[in-house]
Amino acid sequence: MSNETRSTGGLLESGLEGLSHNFFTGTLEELVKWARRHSVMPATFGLACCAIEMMAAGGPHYDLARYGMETFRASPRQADLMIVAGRVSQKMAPVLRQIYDQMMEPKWVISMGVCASSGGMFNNYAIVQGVDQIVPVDVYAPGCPPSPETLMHAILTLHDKIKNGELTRRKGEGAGLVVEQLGPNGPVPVTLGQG
Amino acid sequence: MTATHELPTNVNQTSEGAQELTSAGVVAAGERLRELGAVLRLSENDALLAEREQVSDDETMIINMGPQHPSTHGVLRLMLELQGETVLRCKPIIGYLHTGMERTGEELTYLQGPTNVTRMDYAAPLFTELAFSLTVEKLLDIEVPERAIWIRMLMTEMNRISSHLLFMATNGMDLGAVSMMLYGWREREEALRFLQEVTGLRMNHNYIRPGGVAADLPDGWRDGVLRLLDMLPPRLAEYDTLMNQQPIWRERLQGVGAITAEECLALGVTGPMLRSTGYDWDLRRDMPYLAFDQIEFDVVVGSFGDCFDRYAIRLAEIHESMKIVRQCLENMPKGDYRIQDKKVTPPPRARIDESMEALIHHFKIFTEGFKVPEGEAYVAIESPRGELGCYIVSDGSSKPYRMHVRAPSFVNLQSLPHLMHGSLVADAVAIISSVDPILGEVDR
Amino acid sequence: MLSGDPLLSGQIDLAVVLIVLLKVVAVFAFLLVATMLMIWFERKVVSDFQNRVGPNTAGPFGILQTLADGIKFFFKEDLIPDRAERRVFILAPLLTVVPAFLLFTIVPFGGDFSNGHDGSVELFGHTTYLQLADPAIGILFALAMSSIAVYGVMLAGWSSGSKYPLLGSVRASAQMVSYEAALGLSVCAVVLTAGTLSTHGIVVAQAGSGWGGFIPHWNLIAAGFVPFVVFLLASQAELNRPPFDLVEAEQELVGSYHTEYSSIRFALFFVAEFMNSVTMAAIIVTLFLGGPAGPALLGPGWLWGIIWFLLKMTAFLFLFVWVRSTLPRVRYDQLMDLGWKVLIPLSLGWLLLLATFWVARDQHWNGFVTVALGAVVGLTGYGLLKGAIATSKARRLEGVVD
Amino acid sequence: MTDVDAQDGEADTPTEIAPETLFGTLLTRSHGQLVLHPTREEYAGLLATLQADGYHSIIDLCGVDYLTNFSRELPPGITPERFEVVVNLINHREHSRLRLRVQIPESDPVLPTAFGLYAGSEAMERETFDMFGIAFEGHPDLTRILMPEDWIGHPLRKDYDIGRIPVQFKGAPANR
Repeated sequence: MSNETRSTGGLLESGLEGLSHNFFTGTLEELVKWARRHSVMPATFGLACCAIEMMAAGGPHYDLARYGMETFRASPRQADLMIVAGRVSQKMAPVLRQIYDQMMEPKWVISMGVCASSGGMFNNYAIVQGVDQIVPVDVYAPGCPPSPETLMHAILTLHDKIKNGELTRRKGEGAGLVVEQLGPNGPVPVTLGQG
Repeated sequence: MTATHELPTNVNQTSEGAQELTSAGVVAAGERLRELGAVLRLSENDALLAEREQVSDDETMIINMGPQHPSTHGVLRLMLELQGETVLRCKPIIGYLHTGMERTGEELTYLQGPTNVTRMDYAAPLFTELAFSLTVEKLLDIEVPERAIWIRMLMTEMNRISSHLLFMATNGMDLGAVSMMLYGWREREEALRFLQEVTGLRMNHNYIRPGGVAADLPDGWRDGVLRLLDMLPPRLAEYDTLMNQQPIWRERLQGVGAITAEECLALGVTGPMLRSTGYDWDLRRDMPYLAFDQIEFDVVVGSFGDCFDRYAIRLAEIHESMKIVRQCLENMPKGDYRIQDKKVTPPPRARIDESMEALIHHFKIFTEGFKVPEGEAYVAIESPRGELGCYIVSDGSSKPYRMHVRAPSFVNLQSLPHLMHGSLVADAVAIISSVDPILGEVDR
Repeated sequence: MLSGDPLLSGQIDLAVVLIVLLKVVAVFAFLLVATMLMIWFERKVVSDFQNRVGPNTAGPFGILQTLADGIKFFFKEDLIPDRAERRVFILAPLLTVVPAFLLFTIVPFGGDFSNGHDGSVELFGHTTYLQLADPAIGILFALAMSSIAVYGVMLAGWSSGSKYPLLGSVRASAQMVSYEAALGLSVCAVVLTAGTLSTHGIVVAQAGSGWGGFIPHWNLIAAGFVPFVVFLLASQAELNRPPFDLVEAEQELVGSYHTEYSSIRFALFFVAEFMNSVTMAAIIVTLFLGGPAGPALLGPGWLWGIIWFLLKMTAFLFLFVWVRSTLPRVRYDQLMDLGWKVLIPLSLGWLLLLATFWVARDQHWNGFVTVALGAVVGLTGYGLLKGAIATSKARRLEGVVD
Repeated sequence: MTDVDAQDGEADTPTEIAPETLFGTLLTRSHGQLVLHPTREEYAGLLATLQADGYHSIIDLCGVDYLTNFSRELPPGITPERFEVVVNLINHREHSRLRLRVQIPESDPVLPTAFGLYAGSEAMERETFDMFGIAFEGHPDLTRILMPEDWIGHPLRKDYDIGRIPVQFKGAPANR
């Protein structure tokens, strides 16, 4: 473990820094990352065309189960990964955010398809121009819709991210995105990932 | 939706406001009658019955299903009023996938149009492209070449097969037969392979365009079709063994969510749902488009209008589509795959290298698009879900003045309150599944 | 031979304590590993049924998949919803997982039962059975524990303060209570045949071969096929396994009773569910297939006991997975109908029939008359039941029309 | 169709060719499709007549906003208004379709509902209300259907901005 070179955020900084050099904690960190990598349970969050391809990726030809991902959790409380598969409408956006908030840390988001990533070809009143305005996105999968192979590549990229990232990445720092949410007294800026 | 979402205290957070299903005691008698009768007129006798059925609020519970729920096929949201496990009332709430496609369609040229509409019914994208193209061709008053017609038929029927296979998969999943889901995906993948060979894309093909199709069938396409035609019958027989011959499956579907032909007509319900009631109506045969009048096939009808009939009809329609595909294979004429009308069709690639005019022409068609004479037209086709219509108003420019798609799922969804009245929660899932709504098409 | 279990011998020395501790640790470890492997096995076999590969990246053949899931859940954020009834919410998963462990204590998982042996083994100079405890009420204890597990599910749903879990817990209580009866009645048939409540006694009663020497003396045959089938079906319902997994029915109730549970608390439910599958398979084997009884071939007899036990158990676990991957879920009312109108009358009738035959044999009644009378009574009962169901159905329909 | 060509309306203007009518309503043909042009007052009555005549099913109901196209072709006697409601009906027995185009003035965008006769028009009318702000008198539940409940404006109106956001390339390196 070469933990000296990187800053360990959150948990390890709160009085446990010295331990990060320790063989035991270093190995434990590796173990936890290994476990998280191999047990990413996605939330069933299908929206549009991409959802079909997402489900197809779970089918016999592609089989997400190989990564231990066939366990799509219907309850966001038990899910680790939200695959935003499809276009997010203005009406759906608050619901999406709510489901993201209901997920437990650590959680990741894959923005699947161009509509989720940037609004795609639907640059109009109805579609949120990029889901990263609502939730912090870890991996963007391009395509309209991305083929299952693309989704699998995105998932492998996410695995890499989990492997090389911080153990307690989001504590306090968040994605640093500021969005305006409509409160009862007009727009309220909210920094995502805090609190 | 799970967790915190369904409690009335949180209603305002989702900004649903008046779309909320209010408890039975508050609802005015008239509205209650409408809901109970699923927007059908009730007889005096029925009205009295409904009056007597009034239950106190203490016994019922309003529960929210969706928009994020494993079996609402995407983002359909249902408010259910339950008494125990029995559904008393149901209100579908849609719009969670509203994409503004009809508005976007007004901003795109006629040539770009199919790219837009293909994303509506993402299980059967070629059908929306076909409806759009046929409408534009009607406005232009042009006839596409024979070969284009037959290619369109071949491709849409292949798409119908893949769409129905998708239904088999999701229907199985909703009833807890997880293996069926995986088998459905397996076969669908084979159908998609052919579509990909021809169009280059697995979904959202943008293949059928005004004036013909985007490209000719590739070499060896016959092998692709034959492979699928050989592969499917034994697999469908497997479905038959796995599902139809199994008591639990029949028990779960037979007699559930029954609807009559009169109710279907009143609600505007079309497609397999209408046919499941025994009403013999299929646009391919009764108001033929393309070359369906030259083709032999049977219109499959049910007799009880229940979930099982809707399932069985779709299974049988796969066989019928295979019949049609086989005939397309035999009768495929030679010739152009798109109309050789300078106004509508870009010049072939080879000519662009040789001629400056061709290059300019090509450029003009793809930037400005072609102009369509003023007028309006409505063309309907039979999609896997019912009558899929496209209504276009042209003001003489190169973009539609108004483009409206009559989506079968949108209309079919209206039958949900009626189908669900008095059923159980588990039936509710089976009923949603058997209506086979594609939310992209519902919300557009 | 009461001293079979060291604890009952009266003289407790260090060796006795050590033996008991050893057995506790062994059973605990076995159960954990078996559950872990069961989850992996299920995912792999279901994948095979569905033409997929299944988990294969975590460890060789994905065998560490469950471990990864467990560790991940352990290190995940935990949450108790605001609306939840805090104490009950925390208690509920424990209430499910502890009985799941306790259930296995009465299962004899090894020992030499061949050639008239009674399955005892010598350890440190003491005679003991390869089973953690052998209380005289053995099988009653199992029924009691599986009933307690219902409370875990019920309370979990109720305490979550949300509607889907509530629906799930209502389903759970109704379903489990009704199938408990069928389960108990079919166990009664076994107890009647074996003449004892002790699980060890039940295994001993089934040991050896009867009927000409090559057909085993299993309760599957001795108590008749009917209790076995009833028990198998009822145990599936009791376990919430497909096609009777209405309690969690993901497509209908999202996650049902564990919808609001996250991290390790959810993992406990998950583990308990599969542990119960393993245990239930073990109990079926004990009750109907002679447990560890089987011919000893080469080597020590007690080892063969374990091998036979594992083989029989795996066969049942495979059956469970097979059923899961083939059948769709039944509906709530169909499940209740099956429980109350088919399984309970059937097992009750069979129990009475069986009892009659035992009495008849002891009293040397005329066999033909007994059979004829039994058939008449059985058919009458069947007819009455049919009539009652038809009448109630007619009444219900009338009520609707009224 | 039995009486497509029947001249129900009396020839009021002998100098001109009498406009073709059907069920007492002006009839035109668009690319071979039959289009009726009832006024708002005629609309409800015409629907009843049509339903009695075998047009049992409503296929489609949608709105059109002709804000920038008042010069469109309409039969004489029909004044073009800003909105049109287009209704498609089908007669299964005779395998025929009919289209109704009703002119709706901008000042008073109201039309009687078809719900009483065609229950299937419920969602379609709600959609038209949502997208164009055309109210349907007597509709049981005239609320927004596709847009969020608190949305302002009717998106398919021509004077409603499409809401396009200029594409930004956030964070793209620009060190040239």
